[in-house]
Amino acid sequence: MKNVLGLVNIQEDNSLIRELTASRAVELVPFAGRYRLVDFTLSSMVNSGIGHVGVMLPDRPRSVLDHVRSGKEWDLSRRHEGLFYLPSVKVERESREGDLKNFYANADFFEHSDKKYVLITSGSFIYNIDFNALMDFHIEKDADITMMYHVEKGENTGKNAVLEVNGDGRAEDIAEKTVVYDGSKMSLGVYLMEKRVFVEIIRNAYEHGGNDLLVDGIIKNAGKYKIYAMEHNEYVAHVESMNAYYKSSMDLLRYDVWASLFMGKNPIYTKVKDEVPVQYKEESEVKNALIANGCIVHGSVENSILFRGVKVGKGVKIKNSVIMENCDLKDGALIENVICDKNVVVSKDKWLKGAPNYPLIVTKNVTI
Amino acid sequence: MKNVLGLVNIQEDNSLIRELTASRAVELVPFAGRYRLVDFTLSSMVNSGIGHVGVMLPDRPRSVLDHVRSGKEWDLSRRHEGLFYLPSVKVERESREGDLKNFYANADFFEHSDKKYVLITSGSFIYNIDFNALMDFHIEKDADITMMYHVEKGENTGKNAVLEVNGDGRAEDIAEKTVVYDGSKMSLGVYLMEKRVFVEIIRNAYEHGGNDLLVDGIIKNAGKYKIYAMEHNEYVAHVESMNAYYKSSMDLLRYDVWASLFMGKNPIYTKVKDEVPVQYKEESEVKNALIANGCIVHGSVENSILFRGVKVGKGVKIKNSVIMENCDLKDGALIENVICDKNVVVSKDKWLKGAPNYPLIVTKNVTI
Amino acid sequence: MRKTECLAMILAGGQGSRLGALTKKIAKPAVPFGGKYRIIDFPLSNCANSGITKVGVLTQYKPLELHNYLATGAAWDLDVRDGGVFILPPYAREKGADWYRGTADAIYQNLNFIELADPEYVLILSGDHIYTMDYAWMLNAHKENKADATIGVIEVPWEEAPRFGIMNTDEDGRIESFEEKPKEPKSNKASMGIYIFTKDFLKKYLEEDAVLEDSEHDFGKNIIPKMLNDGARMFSYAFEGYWKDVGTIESLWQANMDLLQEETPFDLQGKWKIYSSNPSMPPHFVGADASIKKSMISEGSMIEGEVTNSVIFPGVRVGKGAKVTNAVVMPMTQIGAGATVDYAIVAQDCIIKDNVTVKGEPGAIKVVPEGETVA
Amino acid sequence: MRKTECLAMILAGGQGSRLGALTKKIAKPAVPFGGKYRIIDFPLSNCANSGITKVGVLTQYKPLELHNYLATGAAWDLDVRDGGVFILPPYAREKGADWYRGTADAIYQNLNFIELADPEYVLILSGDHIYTMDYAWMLNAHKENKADATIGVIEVPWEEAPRFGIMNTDEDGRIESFEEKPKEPKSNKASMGIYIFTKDFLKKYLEEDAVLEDSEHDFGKNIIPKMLNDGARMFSYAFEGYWKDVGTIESLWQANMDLLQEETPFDLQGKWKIYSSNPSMPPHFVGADASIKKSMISEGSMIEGEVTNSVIFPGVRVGKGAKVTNAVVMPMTQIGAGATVDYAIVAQDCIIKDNVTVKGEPGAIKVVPEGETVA
Repeated sequence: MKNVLGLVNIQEDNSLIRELTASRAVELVPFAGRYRLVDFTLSSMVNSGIGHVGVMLPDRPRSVLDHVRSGKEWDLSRRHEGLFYLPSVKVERESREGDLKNFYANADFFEHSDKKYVLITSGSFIYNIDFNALMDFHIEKDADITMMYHVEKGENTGKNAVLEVNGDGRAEDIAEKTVVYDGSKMSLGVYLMEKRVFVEIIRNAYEHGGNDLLVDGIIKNAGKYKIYAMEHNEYVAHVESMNAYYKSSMDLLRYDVWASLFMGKNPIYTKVKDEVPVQYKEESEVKNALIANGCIVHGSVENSILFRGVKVGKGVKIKNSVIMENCDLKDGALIENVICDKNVVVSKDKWLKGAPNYPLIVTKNVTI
Repeated sequence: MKNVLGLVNIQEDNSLIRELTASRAVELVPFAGRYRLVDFTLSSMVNSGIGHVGVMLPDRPRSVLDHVRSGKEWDLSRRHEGLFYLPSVKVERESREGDLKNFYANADFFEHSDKKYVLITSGSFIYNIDFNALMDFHIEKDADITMMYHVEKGENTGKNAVLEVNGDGRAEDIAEKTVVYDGSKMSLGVYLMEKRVFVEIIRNAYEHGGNDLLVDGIIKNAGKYKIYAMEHNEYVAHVESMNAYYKSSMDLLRYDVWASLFMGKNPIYTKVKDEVPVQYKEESEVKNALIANGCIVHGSVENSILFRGVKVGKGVKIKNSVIMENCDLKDGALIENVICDKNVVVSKDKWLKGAPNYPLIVTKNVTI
Repeated sequence: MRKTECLAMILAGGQGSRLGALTKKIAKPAVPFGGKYRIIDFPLSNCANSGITKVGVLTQYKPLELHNYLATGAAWDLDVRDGGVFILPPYAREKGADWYRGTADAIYQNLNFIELADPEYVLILSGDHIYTMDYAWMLNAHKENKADATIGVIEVPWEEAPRFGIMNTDEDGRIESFEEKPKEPKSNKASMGIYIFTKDFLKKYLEEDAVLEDSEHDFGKNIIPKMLNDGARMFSYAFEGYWKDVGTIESLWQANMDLLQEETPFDLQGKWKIYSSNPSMPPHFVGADASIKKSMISEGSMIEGEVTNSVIFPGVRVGKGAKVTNAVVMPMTQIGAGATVDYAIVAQDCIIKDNVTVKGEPGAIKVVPEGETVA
Repeated sequence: MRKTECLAMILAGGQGSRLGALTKKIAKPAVPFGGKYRIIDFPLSNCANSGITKVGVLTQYKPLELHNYLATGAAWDLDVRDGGVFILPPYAREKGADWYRGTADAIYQNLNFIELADPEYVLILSGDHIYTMDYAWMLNAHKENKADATIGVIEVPWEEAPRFGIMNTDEDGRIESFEEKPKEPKSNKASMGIYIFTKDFLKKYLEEDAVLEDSEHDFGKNIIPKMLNDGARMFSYAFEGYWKDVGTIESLWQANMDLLQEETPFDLQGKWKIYSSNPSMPPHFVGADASIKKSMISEGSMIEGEVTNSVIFPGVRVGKGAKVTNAVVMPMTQIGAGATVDYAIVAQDCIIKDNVTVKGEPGAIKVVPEGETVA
């Protein structure tokens, strides 16, 4: 994959999980006890051998810059190639929304790259993919554009592209839907194509008034280009709503999901914090949980995910909850069906309870 | 200097050398054959032992991100500390100009830093300073704020702060002037203070309607804080106008200036390009010049600076000029009193001539 | 070029024979400790946190595996210009290769490395100790005392003093005499095996000692007594806090158990972080029937059985119904369903089959060596 | 963990005695070349540009200086996860230390390093050659041919063929026989000392050869003939382009001079960059009375005299009225006012005093060794 330029699309479209995205792009939402959503696609690219990766900077870039920094943790702090940022460019008298204007503003940069291919991915999908298979498929099919999809089980709400794919793998229809039904082929937001095709598409689409790579660049051009799509049949999640976030988190408490995402040959990298192993104390009780390093557990934890550095006081009971970094749950607190963002303090003996499947969300830095 | 947080101020105030700053912040203007202005203060910080350095991102951050990248060349691509970017923050309904709003928006970040001191410098000064001496001076004087100055020789135009300093080193007056006269003490845009003082100043100044760190934070507080200033008596330049840029460039053709800036114990770091040594051909003639690696010289060069990768064709004559990266001067071209920005092509036998001390400026990517 | 003020040299020991089965495949400094660390993470992190960025690691055995672990030194943030971690095995020279004949000889054989770095001071550390310490303070004391040598000391219980090298000092901390394992100690200040020497002073003594035929070329036995004899300015530097030799199976096990106390021996959560090469593993998985009490468990593990009073490293699997007590289980080891592990250290990549029992007892810790399958 | 497909091992040679005075203080691969490079920059850059990120460098002498130069491998962008540059001196093992007895023995002694990296293929390179080559193409050919071994060959003038190891091949490039320095060569395809072996195949032959008492443990003399004898699938891979052995003073000088031709021997300005550890120096300074013709001059130099047909490294000073012709002047050397240097190689950190003459002649290049002062 030496001849591929990777591009991670950061859209900052935070409409559906607003509570977690007040201070960060959706792609930077914490997930799975120690990661951010964007870690999954970045790690997949790096593990596939892509060594030149551009990360789009949203208008409020701080969450991206703070997490990805020099790219060192993904082995992308290099003298040649490695990580680069695509700044969001303020075009004067520009009122368009969408990702297309950012790609367009950086078109000259892509054009000057010496890579033959570009792989564009979305920063908000959770998967662990080796893109080498995608490249083989792309070349075998002699495709102009190759996408990836996952056959959804159950119903899924949120804005997603859904594909119709024929027996040969050719995409016969691509449409944006707000509900994905059981058995639908959901796009993973992955596009592989020659750089020349990519630049042609973004130039054309933007100069004819387009806003969005998917809608104006791909869907509207479905007749013009040979678009193929390849299935990925391992675990995938797309966090497009608070419900989806909670459901995907709970998915991780199934051993097979945890093992397939994290324990295969390709690790997921993230910012390293050098936390100590979890310290379980005398009275701790833990069942069906994911617990990240740096936690100290005196109380009981069930069906829950604890991020790095969470303190669980004596007599605390946590159930069906997601507790993010550095939360401090004081002695006797009761937490059920709750998502706590970072640095939340729950005082002694306080109760917090959401409804099953409708978790209560506590925003960052709050003391209760 | 382990307990110092470095902050490099990038103001993007391009009013006076507009021709070179159409596509970049003034701090990113190329200088001295292979550097950008910001390299000088960044290298000085690193050489002084400061390992945690914030670089302010202007509204158009691409020139900064492209050059500084991960900070690896300054040894600032670290797992802990190292380089970080201070994004320009778009505050809603904010119409103020100046650097203060950016410092203010990042005040919480400074507050959480575990460093005792901050050293704020400007990215547009040219110098090679060991800031350890400044710290010793600051502690010895028990100052609240310590600045640095240089005693100017000759007259210098452009916006500069000028200090009055008493025998003990105390700054008795600070004022912003548009002309600096012979013998004046010109501020180097360097401020050392405790972080606590810095946060107090930016909070106070911004919340009372201020725009500018120097004017609203320092000058207006001159009565409130003990401000001292230390002299730096080696070479300094401040590029506040096209004239100053040209004059400072020509200064480098004096051996003592070249040697004091570059050949002391502390090098100036910059983005490495792995160019080959300069190739001088059969008929080359070179006198009083600075020539960067990657150049190929067939013709004659006098009193001039060639940046990396410049091609000088047969019979070309270059005099009193600054030729930036990858310019291609075809056979027979005549260039005198000219500043060529990057990637300029001068066709065969063309003549380009400016007036002495009023150089002709050729903008980026132009073919003549 | 910034000058290296203080160069650290870590004596990473011989074959570590007292750790027996644990050092069959890896050098002693690479032995896992504390749920995610290796022993050498402690002196290396202390160096990094103290601002010492150039470190030589002197080892006789298995330098390649250690090299692979230390890599560029990036995990400890030591991959800086003019810094770095250098593995220094006894390699062939013009006159042929010599084994390190003693601690002093190991440094002597690397004088050319020291000369290349050209520091003013040399900090000599041992690779067998678990502790957190800011060497910058000790270096300041060395400079303020205008000392030739400064030796880190810790007060030990009087009854244990006969097991240590004991420093007798005046009230300013200047060392008046030194006794190796005295029967009747005059002081309880034990040498920690941490030395700062002014470089030229050290070099002179090492060169003199190297040609002595009856010397054991050891700092404690030969170099320090000779220096004292010559009236050199030698000071003690008192350290207070947790400091533990992990050179034996029992002490390694005990030091792991110390971490499980209600009050951990040093502030694990504090600013003084212990860095380690990170395995990029997810939070550990706790199954529905698991029970975990008074234990430390690291990333990437999967616990379905009972874990009590134990230290579990990354990637370990504890099967259903397994009972792990008073144990140290090193990376990637699998403990089968229904197995019992008690008072034991199970090294890396082992497989304890279902329903098997591995049982030691206090004072006789059972060891399962790296890569073994116990059926 | 990504697997290392192809591991490179650079034979960085013995004491480099044919380079005499230039290798007194540094290992041969660290000898400066071409105005800013070291010899080893060429194979290392070729590896980096070919996508080979794990490289072992086998050297007998001065490994520390080489270690300092290579540092973390960042200059060649080789400081990647699962990659890196490893210096492999012959260090002490359980059975004591052995010198590398030959090229094959050097690889044999590092089989444990190879096993740790666990590549499918091993690329063996020599540290004495200047050339640019994409090893990825050669590896592809190796795989397509399902070869056991692939050997890089270059066509040399027929009259020079008797000085080389000559490969006789069939029309598919399969090697039928090999003759070391044949008096009457049947082909002009000379071995470049570049081998790709399938790892397990190589290991078997190295282990067999290691125990033979009458073997010189040399690839050209022992290993390759034995493999051919056994009917292994061995192919040649033809290289076209500039390739120069710089193992002698004369050839090192000549290779530097080759760079000054109107058409440089390889595209110095092209995409295939030669990386090098960068000295962070400014553009060179040319004085008012200087004259420079047909020369290469690097950063940080200060030229006030005349330089013609010469290669000048970083930080060199050429005083007023000095005449430097047909010379190679290595880093940080000072040539005094009025001095004359002709047909010479002046090594690093030398001082040629004012008005002194250093003069060799074609075929008898004068060498000034590192650090000398010529008064």
